[in-house]
Amino acid sequence: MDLNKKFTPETWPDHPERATLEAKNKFVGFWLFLGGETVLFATLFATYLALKNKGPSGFGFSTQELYQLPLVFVMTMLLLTSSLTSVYAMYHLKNYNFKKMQLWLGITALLGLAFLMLEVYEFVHYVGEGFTFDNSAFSSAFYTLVGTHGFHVAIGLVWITLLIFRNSKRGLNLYNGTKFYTFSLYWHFIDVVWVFIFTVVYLMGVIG
Amino acid sequence: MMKGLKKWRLFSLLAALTVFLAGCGQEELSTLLPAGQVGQDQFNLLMLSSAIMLLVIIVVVTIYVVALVRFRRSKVGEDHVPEQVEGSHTLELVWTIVPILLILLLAVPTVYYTYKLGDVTAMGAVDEDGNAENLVVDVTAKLFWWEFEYPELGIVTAQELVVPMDEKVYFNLIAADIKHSFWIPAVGGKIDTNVENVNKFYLVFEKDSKKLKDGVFYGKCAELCGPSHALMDFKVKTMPRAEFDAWAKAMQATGEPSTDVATVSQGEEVFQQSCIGCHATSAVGESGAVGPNLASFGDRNRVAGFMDHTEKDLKDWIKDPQKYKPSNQMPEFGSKLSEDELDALTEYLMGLSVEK
Amino acid sequence: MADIQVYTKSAAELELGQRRAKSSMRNQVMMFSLMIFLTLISFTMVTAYGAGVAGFSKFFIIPMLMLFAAVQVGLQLYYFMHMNEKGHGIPQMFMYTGVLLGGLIPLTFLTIIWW
Amino acid sequence: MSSVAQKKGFGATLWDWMTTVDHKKIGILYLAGGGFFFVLGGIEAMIIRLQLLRPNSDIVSAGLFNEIITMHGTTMIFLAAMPILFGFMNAIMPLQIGARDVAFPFINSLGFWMFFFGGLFLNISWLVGQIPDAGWTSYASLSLVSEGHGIDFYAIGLQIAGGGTLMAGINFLVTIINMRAPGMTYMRMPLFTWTTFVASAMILFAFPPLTVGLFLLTFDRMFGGNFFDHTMGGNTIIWEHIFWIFGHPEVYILILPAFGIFSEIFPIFSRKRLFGYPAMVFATVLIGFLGFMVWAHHMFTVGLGPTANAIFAVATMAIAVPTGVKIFDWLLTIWGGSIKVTTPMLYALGFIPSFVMGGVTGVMQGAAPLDYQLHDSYFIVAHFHYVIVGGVVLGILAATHLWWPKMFGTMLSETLGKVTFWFFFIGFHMTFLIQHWLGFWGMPRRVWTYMDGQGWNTANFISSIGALLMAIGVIVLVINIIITTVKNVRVGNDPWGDGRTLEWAISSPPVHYNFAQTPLVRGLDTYWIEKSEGNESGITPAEPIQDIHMPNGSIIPFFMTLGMFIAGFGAMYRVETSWGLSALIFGLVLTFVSMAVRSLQDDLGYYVKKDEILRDLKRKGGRK
Repeated sequence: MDLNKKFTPETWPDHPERATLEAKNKFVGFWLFLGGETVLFATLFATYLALKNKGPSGFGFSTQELYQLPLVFVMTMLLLTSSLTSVYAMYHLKNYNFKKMQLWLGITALLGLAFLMLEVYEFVHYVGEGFTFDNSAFSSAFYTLVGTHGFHVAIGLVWITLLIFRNSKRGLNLYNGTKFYTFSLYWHFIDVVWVFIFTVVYLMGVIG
Repeated sequence: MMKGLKKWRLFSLLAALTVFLAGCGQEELSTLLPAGQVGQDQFNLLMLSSAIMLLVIIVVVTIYVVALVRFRRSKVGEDHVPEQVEGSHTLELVWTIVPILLILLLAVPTVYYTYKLGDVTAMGAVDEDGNAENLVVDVTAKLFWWEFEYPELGIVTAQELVVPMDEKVYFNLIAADIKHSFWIPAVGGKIDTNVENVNKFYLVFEKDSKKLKDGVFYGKCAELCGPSHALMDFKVKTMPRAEFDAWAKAMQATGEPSTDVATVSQGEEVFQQSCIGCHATSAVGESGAVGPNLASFGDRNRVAGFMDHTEKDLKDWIKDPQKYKPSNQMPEFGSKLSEDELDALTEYLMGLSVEK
Repeated sequence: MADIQVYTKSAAELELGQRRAKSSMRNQVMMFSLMIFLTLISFTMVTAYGAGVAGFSKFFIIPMLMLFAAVQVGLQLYYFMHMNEKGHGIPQMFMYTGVLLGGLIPLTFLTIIWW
Repeated sequence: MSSVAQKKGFGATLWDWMTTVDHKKIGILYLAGGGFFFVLGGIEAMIIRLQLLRPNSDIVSAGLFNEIITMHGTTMIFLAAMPILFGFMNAIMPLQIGARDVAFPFINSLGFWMFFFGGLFLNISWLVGQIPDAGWTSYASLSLVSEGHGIDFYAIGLQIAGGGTLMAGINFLVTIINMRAPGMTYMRMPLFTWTTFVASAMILFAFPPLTVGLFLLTFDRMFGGNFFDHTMGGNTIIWEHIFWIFGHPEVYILILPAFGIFSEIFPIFSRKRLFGYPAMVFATVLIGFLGFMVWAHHMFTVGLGPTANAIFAVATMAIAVPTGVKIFDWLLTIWGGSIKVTTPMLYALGFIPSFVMGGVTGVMQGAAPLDYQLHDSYFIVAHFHYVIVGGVVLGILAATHLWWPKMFGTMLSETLGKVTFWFFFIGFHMTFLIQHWLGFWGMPRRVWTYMDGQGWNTANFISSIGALLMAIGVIVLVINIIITTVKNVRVGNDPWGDGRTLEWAISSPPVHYNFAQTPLVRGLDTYWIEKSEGNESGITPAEPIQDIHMPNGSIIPFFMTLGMFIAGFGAMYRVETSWGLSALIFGLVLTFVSMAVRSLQDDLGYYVKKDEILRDLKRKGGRK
């Protein structure tokens, strides 16, 4: 069987992400990976919570003074929206509408990029205030937790860009269908992590 | 004949006892010969758990041996195909429930002792006059030596912990540099000395250390802390309360300046020039010195915690501490002090005593 | 591995499939609005707390924030990531185990790491 | 490959092994790599026991001793025990479930190379002369002040190897979930497959915390982080928690597959179905789950407070229950059977008393107040060697003898095998039994030497002699392997005569596509069922003979890992050398380019044609 075989909306399976054994493997494997990622982020959250506001004697930064909610709000909206756009992309994947899927994925990537730029801006801003990675346990934990999330976003951007360009001429098939689908799982998972970051780190940080 | 048999009996009994006692290790550092209530509690738990576990082992080994003897292929025949038994719910239930009961039997005293031994609420208790009811010792673990401060008494000592008998002695423990663990095997279990927080626990000493081989209990560092982790020993002297009070008084007296200036020996002079920067000879004060307090050095059982307490070993130590205790913080004096000066210094140090 | 059975849907089946996809898509958009709404409330509560509005105490807001976060995560997982659909038993099992362990770690870090 | 008979040049053979994605070959690679590190760790162990043979000994210096114990522990756990078990999982598990390969052949290969390069990275520290010296646990206060790059080698090396382990874990899980032959329900899976499944699930959840912990350690040591530096607000207890959140499940990741191996051996050599199969499965899952709930029992003396200690003490004891169920199920399996004492069976029989001993001392340490005495004493050393050597290593040696014919097509000598066993078994008990008492007598672990006059001399002497016997046993095994390989007497499908699971139904070693036709599984112990019903071929096929899709080999995993390896050195030396930064960049670029190449190319695999399969079948003389 040729995995690059062309389909029509009529022959396109209902669950392209699970239509072949390879696809099923990828699908299940990726979910398992996300299960592991949950524990990875939980450990980072735990470390952050244990080290929140801890620094050397005379340490002058606290979560209440540091964090800026408006910026975080904009970032949250960007990432949440990108989650919806990726849902649209998957909707078109299901309907075998390659062009529209690519379009929505492109929008997703752009939103992700905007989010990442804001995060970089945020970090640069904090560093400018003297809140550097090496000045306290708190800063180390903050940058590591939020930075790991940011790193995941960056990886996602590279991933989706490669996928979009690689497949632009090939169209949808059962070989790359799962790839798009697992990307969308990954992207939603990043959003899940962000929900906890804005809640536990930023909102609860501001409350103190 | 009868007499001979009796003698033989006595002899075998003694032999058995010796073997048993040897199996218990040495009195000054064996957990099997507990010298205090904490160690005794832990020993009782050891006996209880060992008994339960021995029972399990016996059951398993019995089934195992019988099966091995009865069901060998050489016995049951080369072509015998046994019945393919699937299992048995009853049996499964039995060997689930019985272990649960055994575990409960162990879990109850475990939880009880965990809370009992972790109870340090009486630590800060004071009587009507505002005096502390219990002795509290602040232990600071440093790179390969131990500092003991008695905040109520205002004295500091090192390497040899001196405690009164038959009362709860409370400890505040912390590490100054790297994590260590404070362990006096014969008296009770250990507790870590962390770098970032003070741990608290208590021990009870019920055996007079004078009756021991070296006159001291052995203390150990139980947490890997660098090259000389193995050599980070300390010693414990236990004594009746009255003797302890006398000792404390004598220690407090070391703080009084020497009245007779003329008697300053050559050794003391050397000490003032080379050693005073890190070591104190007065026990009065607070913890936090760079090197161990030497006020009671002459009374000690070991040099540097593990070397024989002789002038020769002391001199060897001063000359090249790194050779004997790698990575410790003391500089070498072999090239800085002459042989004469060393003699005088060791004589002086050996004379620092509060007990003699 | 073996060949994929290519099944050609009839026009009616195709239409049914598309209708289903569409309705599920509508559903997801609704879930999205709910998520945005929860986020807005969360941020508003915290802003209100910061402004000292009466009635917004820490002990009210923090549980609410956690609850909203949990709901949002549930929506993401079940609707956006399709964990509500068939064939997701294994993902569910492993995600729940991950969440359980993932919850345990912060809990212990908050209780038995002391200063 | 299909036409094994062709002679290949050295270069071609090497290339073949470097690019292979065949699970059986990767299994052999794991076995070879793990075996190499096992010998390395064994040599380190011998030096440790030599140093402790007599009091006041200074055969090795204090610093070097700490380096040796650190490397011994790290090597044995991460680079010997786990990879060797992975070797068996790889080689055997897909056969047991009737699969033609694992779910992700490419990732399988990547996992192996990451383990291998990670191990290499760690051990290159010996050549550089900067060796990890803070124990395999690397507790933070000590590991932060350790000079040189020793701990960096530890952190980066384990990071790479750990990544490989995580991939292997996910791969095994998906293989078992998706690729079971028709009829192979979960409750018909052989126990070794089940334990592989549970151990892999534990890897999935235990290794991410390790990844985080190692990153934090790396940040603290190399990039100015402050997670564990208490003067900057950090906390060393975080490291201890993270390490043991990983470290305790890790112990079960090691022991469960060993349980699985023994659960295969007892039925085979008792000619009897495993007693209480569902209970065994349930106990395995329960042990796996509880394994995550008890990590703080490694930290009873840290000062967590009585409540935490009590909770974790009781949870720890609870693990004894499912473990006990397993022990009794094994006993009842041999009870009423027809016991043939072959070498694998000898190991299995030796395992029961040894492991029970290690298990009960574990419960004793679970009693927190008692553990205040036992913790970090030689009792602990005795305990964990009883479970790891008495459980895992005996399991590995048993599996080596059991599955050697399946993997290599030739039997290890039974006589030499038994010689190995007796040397190893007696040596093992001699080494470690007495160490329980050393612990009681107040000897702390990880001591470089001990003073005379503490009553420890004789016991340490006995212990060291025991270690020598173990070493002799291993040497005999190596000789056995060499002789067997040279003689190369070929064996049939089921060399033990009483095989019960699917792997014994196909040729030894299996053809590269494993099963000419995917088997239909009709119950637990399929092959036994087929045999007892008189089916000569041992398999009821579930499909006609047809083209088989197989994955392509690839060199990319090798280069991907090589990139990480180089980047690791670059990261370590980026400040003090001129080449460091460029090595870091080069390594990362190599890795990312390899990844990009992989994701951009179409790797659709190839087909083994029907005629080729028929030809193979004919050459083997039918399906037998």
